[in-house]
Amino acid sequence: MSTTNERLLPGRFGRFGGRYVAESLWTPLQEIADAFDEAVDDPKFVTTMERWLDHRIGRPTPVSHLGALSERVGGAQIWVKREDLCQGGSFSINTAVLQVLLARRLGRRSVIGETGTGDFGVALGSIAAAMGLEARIFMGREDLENETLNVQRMLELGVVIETVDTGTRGRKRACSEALRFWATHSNQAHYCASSLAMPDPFPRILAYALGVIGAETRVQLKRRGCDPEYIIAPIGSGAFGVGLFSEFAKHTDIQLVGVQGGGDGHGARTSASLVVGSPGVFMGTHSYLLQDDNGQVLVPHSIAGGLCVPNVGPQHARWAAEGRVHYVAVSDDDACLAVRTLARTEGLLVCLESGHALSYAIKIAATLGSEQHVVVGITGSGLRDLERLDQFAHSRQTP
Amino acid sequence: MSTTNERLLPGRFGRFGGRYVAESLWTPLQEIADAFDEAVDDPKFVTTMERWLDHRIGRPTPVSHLGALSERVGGAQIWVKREDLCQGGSFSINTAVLQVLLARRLGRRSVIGETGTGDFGVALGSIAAAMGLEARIFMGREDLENETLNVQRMLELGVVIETVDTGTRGRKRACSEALRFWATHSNQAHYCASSLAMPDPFPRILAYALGVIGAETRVQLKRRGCDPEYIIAPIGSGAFGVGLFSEFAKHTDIQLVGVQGGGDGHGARTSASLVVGSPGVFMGTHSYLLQDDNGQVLVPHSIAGGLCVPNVGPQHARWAAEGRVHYVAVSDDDACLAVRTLARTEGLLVCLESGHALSYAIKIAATLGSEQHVVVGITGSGLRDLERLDQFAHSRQTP
Amino acid sequence: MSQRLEKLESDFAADGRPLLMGALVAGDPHVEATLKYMSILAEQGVDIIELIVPFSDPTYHGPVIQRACARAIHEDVGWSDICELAARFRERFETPIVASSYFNRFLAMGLENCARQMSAAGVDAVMIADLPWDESQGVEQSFAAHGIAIIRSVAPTTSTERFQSMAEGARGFIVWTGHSGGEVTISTESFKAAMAGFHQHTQLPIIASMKVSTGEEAAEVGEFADGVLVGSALVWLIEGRGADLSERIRRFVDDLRRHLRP
Amino acid sequence: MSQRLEKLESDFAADGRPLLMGALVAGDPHVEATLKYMSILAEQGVDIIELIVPFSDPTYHGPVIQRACARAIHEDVGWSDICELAARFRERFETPIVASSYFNRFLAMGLENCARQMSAAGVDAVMIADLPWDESQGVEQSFAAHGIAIIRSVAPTTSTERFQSMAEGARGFIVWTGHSGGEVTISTESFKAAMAGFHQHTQLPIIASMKVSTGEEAAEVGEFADGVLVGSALVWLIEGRGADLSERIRRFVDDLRRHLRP
Ligand SMILES: Cc1ncc(COP(=O)(O)O)c(C=O)c1O
Ligand SMILES: Cc1ncc(COP(=O)(O)O)c(C=O)c1O
Repeated sequence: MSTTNERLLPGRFGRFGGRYVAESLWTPLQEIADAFDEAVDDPKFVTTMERWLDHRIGRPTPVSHLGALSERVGGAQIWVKREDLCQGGSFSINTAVLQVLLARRLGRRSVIGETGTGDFGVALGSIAAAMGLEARIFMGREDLENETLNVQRMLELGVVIETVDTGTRGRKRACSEALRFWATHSNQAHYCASSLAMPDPFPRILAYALGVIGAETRVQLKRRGCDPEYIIAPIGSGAFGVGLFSEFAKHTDIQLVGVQGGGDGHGARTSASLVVGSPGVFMGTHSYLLQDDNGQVLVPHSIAGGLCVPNVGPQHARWAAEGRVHYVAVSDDDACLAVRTLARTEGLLVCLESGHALSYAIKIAATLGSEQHVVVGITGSGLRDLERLDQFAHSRQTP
Repeated sequence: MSTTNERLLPGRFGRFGGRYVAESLWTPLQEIADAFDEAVDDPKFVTTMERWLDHRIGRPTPVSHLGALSERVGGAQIWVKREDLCQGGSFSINTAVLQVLLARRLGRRSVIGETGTGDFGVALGSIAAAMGLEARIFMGREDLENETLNVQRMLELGVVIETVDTGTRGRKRACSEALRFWATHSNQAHYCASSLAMPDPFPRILAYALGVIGAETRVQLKRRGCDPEYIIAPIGSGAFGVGLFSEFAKHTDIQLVGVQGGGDGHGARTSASLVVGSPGVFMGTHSYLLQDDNGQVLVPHSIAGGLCVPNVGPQHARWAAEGRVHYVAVSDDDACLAVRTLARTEGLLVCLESGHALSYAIKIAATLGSEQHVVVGITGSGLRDLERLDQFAHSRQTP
Repeated sequence: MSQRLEKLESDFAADGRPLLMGALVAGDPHVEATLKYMSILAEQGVDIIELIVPFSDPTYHGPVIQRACARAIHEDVGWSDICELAARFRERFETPIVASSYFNRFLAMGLENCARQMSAAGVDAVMIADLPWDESQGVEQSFAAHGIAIIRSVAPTTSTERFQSMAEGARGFIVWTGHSGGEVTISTESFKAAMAGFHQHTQLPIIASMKVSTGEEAAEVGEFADGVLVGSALVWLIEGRGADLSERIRRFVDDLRRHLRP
Repeated sequence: MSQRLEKLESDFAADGRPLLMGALVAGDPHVEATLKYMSILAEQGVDIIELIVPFSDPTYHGPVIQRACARAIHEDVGWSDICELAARFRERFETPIVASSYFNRFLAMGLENCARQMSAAGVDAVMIADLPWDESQGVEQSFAAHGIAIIRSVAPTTSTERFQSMAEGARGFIVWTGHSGGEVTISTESFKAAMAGFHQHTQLPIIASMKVSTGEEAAEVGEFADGVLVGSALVWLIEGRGADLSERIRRFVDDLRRHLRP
């Protein structure tokens, strides 16, 4: 990549990011970028957004100290930031609020999005309904069949679901289809991103929308006298991770850890783009990517739908390159075990995505002292993972 | 009932309430009553409870203004108090926190409870797990088969489920069985009530645990400049209703409305004990009851499992007798329609229990002006009702 | 208090002979049958007959009596049937009758009305499964006015202090409930100890409900208690039916009675 | 810029004859076949051949080309195959070749490396579906150093102002993409107006990709645009196969060509 681009173009994070899209999308994206820049400079817009967050979706979410788990692990104190308590049970509604408000500001009648786990589909569907916009959600057929609960919810919310045929889980194809649709409908419809691994301005927009997670966490931890050693987040496309990490990035005494889907744990069937991938351009952004030597994108694997993406948002690529955040992979089995351990020890049922981060946190906590603190970001509730967990249970033993 | 009793005995609400139990339960109940009285006088206990509420289950829950629905209805402003945002998706976890803390205070190793919809089972299971106690939940076979989602959650939380054979939905038999079990295990196990229609001290305990809902609501409405005309709650056993209403009971300019399950809408198959029932003693308390002329208790009917109870807590009996609260019945169909209308208009998926209150609120709001305010208590999320709603959808049209 | 109950009290005070109390569910399988079984009990020397008035939700009874109640409810047994049953029994027998049920059934009839009609029908006492003595003062007055006693219950969870206050106003006899429909959880040792403690505070016989189902068990319980209440075992015989049922009930009660003789 | 592309530019400047551009997916169904189809296109007077280098996720292409890419990927077509294909084509034909793909495929080879090898193989230009001109300056330099042009695209969403800046440094020709893989949503009126606007800012031919699949459609588009790009329709013929495929391609292209003659 040339050094000129890095300095002159928008949406850069070090040498990563950018807006690698077909010409047809450039102008619509620029419109969103301009609307976003204006909106966040408009105190009325920001106040409206905050009202939706506080009065509708339930912000602030708490930070919980997991006393029983910490004791069981016998090391550091483990804390969790609870995005599972947002309306709809996942952090993604935070991004839906900002983006649907932008759609309204732009005078659009509908919003378009893509969903893998269905969480973002539910989130976008509910906010769109509340603001009187139609929601059209693209979802892969396999995901559609796997996520019956969220699909039922979307239908009940009046979402128009567009089924995308694809042989695997994950949102790669659904995302392409949503973009293709948008390219020809950009003057009536507003594209809302759920993935951070998207062209500018989406990485900026999602980081802004989710920054509240880290901001709240920092204040809450401080008030509770918790001075964290580690802050750990699950990383699919990394939107949640950016939301949690940004606030702490400048505090270099805190070790930030991003946990990706390690799939079968042997490195071949994985989603860990920052661990086994390499830089490339995909889905409109220059970032880390699972690819072969020919630049073909590989199919990601993870039991957690939200982690099942081949690439990652550009902010993480920069943090990885700078060494600011440590990225690791955790296997499907370890993630399931962690979710189950948490359920039995703390009565909390979290999603498998969060189980990845938790599994790593448990391992790290065991090596630390009881005066030290490890904070884990919980992205969502585990309701939609009950079947998967049950299947896991039948093949392994209980903690 | 003699006037002596009314004045001397504990747990009276006017002429209602009491502790009508077998001798074997009197002393265990007195132990709980004493422990409760001591506990709520102990600032350390209360602080611990508040910490669990705030830092674990997500209190305070927001009050949301439903702008789009209000506009659609074309009358008063409609507001909702959002207990669906509590951990586990229902208000009942508030009662689980207090009761499991009491169990711990009493040195018990396990908690026993009964659940109809599964919500309380999930709530009790999660708090018990977090506090290191075993949870044993009694549930009717029919409910067990109807509430697959919550049953899966309980199993994942390590709850011991005791299946109770009964021909109908609702918690009447499960409650008997739980009490029978407790009667012979009261020194190891602590009984936790989910129903308000129980012997003293449970009506007091639940009212205390849930009073936070009304207290928050009053402050939140005041801050938002909302001076409510109506406050409306769904009433099964009425625990939630007591939690919401108590704070407002002395403000006689506010009309309080309790909405019961009207079943098929023709008065025969119903759960509306305060509308078509009469005073009697059942499940340890003197209150309103669905019964025949011989004093046999009738089987309640409602599409909403949480409303499917034949009797109601004694506080409501008093309010009904005094005329302080207006009790009405809403049919299954109207409740479903209200849930669906809310989903499509506001993107909120609430439980069918809340749909009952909402249906009435919509009717009332339409008769009021846009400067007036109607507040509805939402008891829980609609996730577990998706199937039922879908069946309803197939037999009726969409709003 | 009825003369029949007074006699029971004074006979016991005089000879301390262990008492046999038998329970039947009224209307299981139908009212005529119940009358016949009551007669057999009386003929075999049962000292007290408990007539369980079926309630829709017999929370504190075990599965056998729950099923019997369900069968009897199906027969739609009302208060008039019960009173008629008692009255017809009284035509031939003096054995005290205790009508037992859940509070709501008495309330539904009206306490005053209930007491009057029962008294007229020859019922001597009532037991109300879900009316602990603390809640019963007012109710007792209503019944006492018509000469009907309310039998008090004690349980493994009852402390001696509590027993003391409770025993003060007790009439006729006291029932010890060792199970409340669940399993008997109390050990012989603590049962013995509890009985000894209670006996310091009352002259009335304490009849133990301990899921007795054989003569041997009756003898065992009779060693510490002043009498034995046999309920589920009798009702279970009736549930089983068969051609020679009357004869089997007769033999069963006879066996119990003989094991109880001191 | 290659001499072949220079000649195309100057010929167009001289006579304004509408151009015909045909697209094929390299390796669909295999490399030999692609070479044969390229030859047919060249023989039938196609002015520019677009060689689509298969990518795993052809986001901006329609279903027909997506399927063709999937087939070709299955054949594991690498850069060396593409270069060999171009080189062998060059043994017989002078028709300009545009290698088209998604940016990641070029990056994977290394831009410098890629430009050198393509140039050696006789490729004249590249089109990169997901590299808008704003992001392409650096890349253009790398390719220009080896005489390879980067073809710029315009779309219905491109404003005249934006077109003006974009057209400034454009080389060879410009491609108008009316659909981006979806349906063509622009009306004839606005297409005409856009073309007229754009023509004020460039001398280069603007070749329109408008899902043309018949001679009539080609003629229609050719009225306002300076050329027609036929992609899906050609690839679809190949997907259908059949014994006389070469002949059918020949007839189809001939028909397009004849409709386009002024
Ligand atoms: C519950 C949950 N957790 C985690 C993720 C991954 O989030 P991100 O892509 O922001 O890293 C998702 C994405 O859908 C999700 O739904
Ligand atoms: C979601 C929900 N709403 C309402 C109710 C009824 O609550 P209450 O019995 O407190 O009136 C229940 C009871 O289980 C419930 O689960």
